[in-house]
Amino acid sequence: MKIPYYPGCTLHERALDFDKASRECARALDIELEELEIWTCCGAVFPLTTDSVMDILAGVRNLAYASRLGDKVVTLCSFCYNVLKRANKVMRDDPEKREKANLFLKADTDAREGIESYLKEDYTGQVDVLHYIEMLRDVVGFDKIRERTKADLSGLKVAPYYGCMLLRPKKEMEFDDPEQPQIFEDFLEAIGCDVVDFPMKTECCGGFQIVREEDTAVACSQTVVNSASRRGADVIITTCPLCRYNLDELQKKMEKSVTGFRKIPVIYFTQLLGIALGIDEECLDFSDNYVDPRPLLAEKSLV
Amino acid sequence: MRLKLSAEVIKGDLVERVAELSGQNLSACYQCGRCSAGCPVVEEMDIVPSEVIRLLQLGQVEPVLDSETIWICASCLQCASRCPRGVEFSSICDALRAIVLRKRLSGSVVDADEVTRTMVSDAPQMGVVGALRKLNG
Amino acid sequence: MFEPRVVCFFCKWCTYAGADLAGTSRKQYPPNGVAVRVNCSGRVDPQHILWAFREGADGVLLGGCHPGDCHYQDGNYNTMRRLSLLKPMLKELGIDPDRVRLEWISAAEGDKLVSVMNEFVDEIRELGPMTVDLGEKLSGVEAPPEAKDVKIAKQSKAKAKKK
Amino acid sequence: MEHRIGVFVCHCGTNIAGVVDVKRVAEELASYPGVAFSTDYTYMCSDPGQNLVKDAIKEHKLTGVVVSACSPTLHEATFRRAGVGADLNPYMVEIANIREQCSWVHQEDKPRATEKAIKIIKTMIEKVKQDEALEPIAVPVTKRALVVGGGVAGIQAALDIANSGHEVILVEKEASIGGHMAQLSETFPTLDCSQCILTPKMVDAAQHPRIKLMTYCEVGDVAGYVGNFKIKIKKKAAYVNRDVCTGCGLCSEKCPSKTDSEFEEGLATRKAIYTPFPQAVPNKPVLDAEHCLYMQSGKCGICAKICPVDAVDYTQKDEFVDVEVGAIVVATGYDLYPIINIGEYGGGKIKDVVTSLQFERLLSASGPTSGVVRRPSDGEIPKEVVFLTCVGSRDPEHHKAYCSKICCMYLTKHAMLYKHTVHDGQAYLFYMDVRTGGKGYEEFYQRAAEEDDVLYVRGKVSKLYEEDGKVIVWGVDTLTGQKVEIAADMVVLGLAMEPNAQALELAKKLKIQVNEWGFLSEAHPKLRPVESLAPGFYLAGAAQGPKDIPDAVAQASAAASKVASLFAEKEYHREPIIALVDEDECAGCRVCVSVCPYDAAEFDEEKKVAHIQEAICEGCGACIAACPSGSVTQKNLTDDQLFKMVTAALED
Ligand SMILES: Cc1cc2nc3c(=O)[nH]c(=O)nc-3n(C[C@H](O)[C@H](O)[C@H](O)COP(=O)(O)OP(=O)(O)OC[C@H]3O[C@@H](n4cnc5c(N)ncnc54)[C@H](O)[C@@H]3O)c2cc1C
Ligand SMILES: Cc1cc2nc3c(=O)[nH]c(=O)nc-3n(C[C@H](O)[C@H](O)[C@H](O)COP(=O)(O)OP(=O)(O)OC[C@H]3O[C@@H](n4cnc5c(N)ncnc54)[C@H](O)[C@@H]3O)c2cc1C
Ligand code: SF4
Ligand code: SF4
Ligand code: SF4
Ligand code: SF4
Ligand code: SF4
Ligand code: SF4
Ligand code: SF4
Ligand code: SF4
Repeated sequence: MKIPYYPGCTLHERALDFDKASRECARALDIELEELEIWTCCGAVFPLTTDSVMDILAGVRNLAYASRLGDKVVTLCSFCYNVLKRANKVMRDDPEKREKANLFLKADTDAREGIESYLKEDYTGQVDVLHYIEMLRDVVGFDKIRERTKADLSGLKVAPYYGCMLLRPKKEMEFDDPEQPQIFEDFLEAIGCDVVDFPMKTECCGGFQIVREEDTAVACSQTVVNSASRRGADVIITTCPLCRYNLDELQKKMEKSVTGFRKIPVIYFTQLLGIALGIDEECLDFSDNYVDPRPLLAEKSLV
Repeated sequence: MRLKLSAEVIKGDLVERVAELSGQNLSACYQCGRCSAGCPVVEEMDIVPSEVIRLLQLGQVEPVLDSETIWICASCLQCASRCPRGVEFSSICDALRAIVLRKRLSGSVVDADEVTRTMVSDAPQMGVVGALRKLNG
Repeated sequence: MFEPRVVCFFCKWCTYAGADLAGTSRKQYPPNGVAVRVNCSGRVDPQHILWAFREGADGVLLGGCHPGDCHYQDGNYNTMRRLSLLKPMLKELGIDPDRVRLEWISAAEGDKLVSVMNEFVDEIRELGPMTVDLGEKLSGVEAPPEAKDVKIAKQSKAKAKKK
Repeated sequence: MEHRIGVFVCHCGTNIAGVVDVKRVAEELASYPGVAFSTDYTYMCSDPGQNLVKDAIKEHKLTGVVVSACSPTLHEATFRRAGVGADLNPYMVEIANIREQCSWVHQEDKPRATEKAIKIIKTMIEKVKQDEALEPIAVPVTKRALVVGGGVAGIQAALDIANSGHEVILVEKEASIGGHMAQLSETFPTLDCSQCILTPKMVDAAQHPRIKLMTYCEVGDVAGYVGNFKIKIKKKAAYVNRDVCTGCGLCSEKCPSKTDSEFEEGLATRKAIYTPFPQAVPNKPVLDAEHCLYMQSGKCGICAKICPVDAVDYTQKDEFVDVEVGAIVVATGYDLYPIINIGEYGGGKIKDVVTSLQFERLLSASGPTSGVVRRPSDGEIPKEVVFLTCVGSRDPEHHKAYCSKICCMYLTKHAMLYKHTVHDGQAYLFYMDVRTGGKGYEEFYQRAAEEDDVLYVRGKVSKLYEEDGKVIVWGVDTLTGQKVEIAADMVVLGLAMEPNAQALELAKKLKIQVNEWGFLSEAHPKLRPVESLAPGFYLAGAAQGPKDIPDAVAQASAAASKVASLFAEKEYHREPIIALVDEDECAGCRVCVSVCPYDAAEFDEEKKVAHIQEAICEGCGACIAACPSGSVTQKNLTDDQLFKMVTAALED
């Protein structure tokens, strides 16, 4: 089955491991992620001011591209997901902004030769924006994943980290309960891991504050990592490259400031899925992690 | 100093602007403080979120525009998600930043050059783009 | 100056009491309307309104309790629904639908009653006197099926004859 | 019939006469068709004025009267009485309101005010011409009441009705009466022991010769109307013949199967065959089939073997009993909003985060810890306890918009009682406003802060989580703008009060209104706070809205006095201005049945026509306006009357 796929710039440039692992897993589950022919950066953050039409254009443009391929688009990065989903909702619910955005998109097409056909009709939110984990649950089915799981992950204590953008705002993301989410728990249960419930799983990692105030991001991330660590997690999974970066890379700093700090590998959930499905470790690519998960995985005979 | 209140002070243009830009009903806030209590970066803030809203309710926009708070907010939406009255402080924050950035008032914005020089090779693009858009307009 | 003739159907719990309050507070408004007191605005049906126009009214004002406050739970919602069916029909008959107005006026809203009266009379004055002769027109009109309850006064006349 | 209408135009001093030319009005109307007599007078409502009316009725053989004066809300009753004094049916007397809606509001345009007064009077003359002599509808009343719910409110209502001399059936769904009050430790603001003040009332109710207690029962089908309800009551299978059972308790003692005790809010266990609590009334067990080994798998049967009077009967079935009553008091009480809905406070997963009712059990001398406050996780005595107000209340965005009214008070009580038992402990109470609107309540709150050192922190807690055996509280002190964190040993949630889970279903059966949150709606928020809009139903206790014991009891007594005044007369009288179906014209479409808000319009399957039940119809007119064949009409406000009134209003 083919499903249109929007990688977003981070997965395209930086989080190549995430992109690769996710594609491999999809393939193993009989899904072909069909990357949009043309796509641009979604803008990374959804604008919260009421007068911003320009700021949602990037997201809308990508949705319009996607509408040529099908009625869904799958994405992985929490930020992309948040931006696309919310922009889509604006296009569905706000007639005024919808009209303006479509005018811009049309002007846009004229300017760029060769792709003028992408907007045959107004974009009105036809496409459903899916997160990869939703695809696993609703399109593939966790039962199928359970069947396809080859590796024995029992005893591996995994802490699912949701972060902010996947769940909030609830009314718009309609993703899961922002206080007591369940989807990653169900997923982990399907591939046979021990789920570690930890109280900071929906707290912020510091997000883009890493760029401005590194200390703030370190403090936030440390709260999250510590919390998982105290609950005995072996590994944290995430679905956001920024979370991955903050939680993993910043352990470099935590290590220095906290005596007896226990490092925990932070990996993408599709990397873990890949292990479960028996995909070759090379394809999952753990080279970018600061805290290398491989010793742990080797210890559990998973690589 | 004694804060002199009057209809004029409370309903100033700038307050109206914040309400409009953020799409939030500032009067709905009943000062429960939940936004502040749950904010992950509140420790770094000079005026906590509920106090920001209180100041706006009193028509005091200037001190808020000068605050560190609006630049420290990580836009994690926790405040909005838990507010019992459906007030989104995160949006108010965006509006306040927008007012500063659009006027290019002084504010602790991110130095774009600095960022691109030192960080881009390392931090994920989305973080950099996000920071530039939220904190630099 | 043209003085519109207005019939006011007021529910006895809210609007009629609101009109009484306007009186006890000595608020002034033009004497163009005469109130007919009904238990509930939901008692009023389109034929009463059409009858008023037939008998020479230039405007009809309906007053009821605010939605949710109906003494009989939801009579005012019925009124609202019926009125939305009547308005297109009035148009067909050549009567400006603005000649009928529905207002929620509570027993405490004497002021609102006064302002509505003032406004409505002014509006009708703008519209000018009713010129459509309904007596003739109504005999040929077929009520749309969804507006089954929009029956014309002729039936009641038939009934009156029967008695 | 020849109409002989009398018109009486009141001056009301200068109130009317100062604006309306009353003489001219009286003169002009004298010649209006049907008018036999017309006059004016300074004060119609005075004794001479009323005598004028009476005399004129007799002298001129008037068939109808229009008093043109103030609003009918003021003196309609006065003049109708005057009519009766002259042997005129009261419904043949109408009021033309030429004061509130004419002279007082058109003071600047006297000539047109006079014109309008004439029109108003004409409309009423037209009305009275077609008025019929009516009698109030008399409905016989069965002088027996049903009280649904055996909490303190239901018990009080039952006792008061019974003491006024009437029979009462008190239906309670649980095995014992008592409701939530039975679970409480001590009660604010006086801190008297809840059981001590409740148990005597429970016993009184059980022993009262006029109260029939029906515990472990539910209300089934409901038919009829005020004065004449017919109700099926379901006696749930208790698997114990409770008439025979002596309450010796041997069965419970020996029963091997345990489950969580509802009464102890899950903090202790009970047996499968059990009485909910030691002071239960009646003190006889019921068997919970779901947890009984014998009922589930055929093994055991100990209780039947041990019972000295052979009361245990595993084959018992639900039974139905028919009762007839004249009035129904609904006192079904409340539940706490489920903790599972509050994810940010752990959703019930954190052991040492307890509900307020659980904390009552921990404080109770007869509770699972014998009144020593011990936390559930490890039984330790907690040294730092945090109390949270408004959990689920005042949160229109996620939960309930309303204030639960009593949680400020009971949490204050909790903090205080905790301090009384754990002297070296620290109590924190997070609040947004402390609501103490009751006699002695504010003093109680001040005592907690001042004498018991309860630390009140102004702010709503954002998150609770467990760490190293502590509950971490993320709060804020909005007075200083400080984020605060407390590593608590235990946290108590002041959860919102919500209507009993089955209340909605019951309300539907009874056809009474509830508000958007499921609380029973009163007929008028201020002036009829203990009656439902539907006649014959009365409301008491927390089922109508969050309330504490004094309010619940006061409302119960008020409801009881309403019942007693209904029962004081042999018959119940209703306004006869109701709907009537012309059976010859009715097309049997049932539109009226579907629109009637009171289910007064019913369908006669035999005659295939609609029929309006006089005793229920409120005269709203919805059916009349909706009937497509024009076959429903309203007594003394027929369509024809309305047409004629409209015509009169428009005549020049
Ligand atoms: C933690 C806590 C502490 C409190 N402390 C105090 C205090 O100190 N002082 C004070 O004044 N108040 C206190 N209250 C309030 C007090 O509990 C209530 O005011 C009081 O119990 C209300 O009584 P009620 O009879 O209306 O309702 P309930 O006590 O809820 O009784 C209702 C009864 O009706 C029964 N029932 C429900 N539905 C049906 C049905 N369909 N058919 C048959 N039976 C049914 C129920 O089983 C129950 O027995 C406290 C409340 C809480 C939650
Ligand atoms: C400013 C204000 C605003 C309010 N607004 C609201 C509101 O919006 N909604 C609301 O629900 N409530 C409101 N209330 C409360 C409301 O006024 C009272 O609840 C209500 O009036 C109480 O009625 P009552 O009959 O108990 O007492 P009262 O109204 O005080 O009546 C007592 C009567 O007894 C008479 N009397 C006293 N002593 C004797 C005696 N020895 N012999 C003979 N007669 C005597 C007095 O003359 C008086 O007529 C308000 C109160 C105030 C002060
Ligand atoms: S959470 Fe909402 S209501 Fe509470 S202080 Fe913050 S903005 Fe105001
Ligand atoms: S959006 Fe900003 S203010 Fe709100 S909780 Fe997150 S960081 Fe704090
Ligand atoms: S038969 Fe059931 S109720 Fe009786 S003793 Fe055995 S388990 Fe308990
Ligand atoms: S043993 Fe028999 S008599 Fe005794 S309490 Fe049980 S059922 Fe009743
Ligand atoms: S009574 Fe107090 S704790 Fe309860 S909802 Fe009202 S304000 Fe909150
Ligand atoms: S005394 Fe009156 S104003 Fe003061 S808290 Fe009580 S109710 Fe409010
Ligand atoms: S709506 Fe009219 S025609 Fe239809 S059943 Fe009722 S009375 Fe008969
Ligand atoms: S008048 Fe109203 S209450 Fe009476 S039968 Fe008709 S709809 Fe029902």
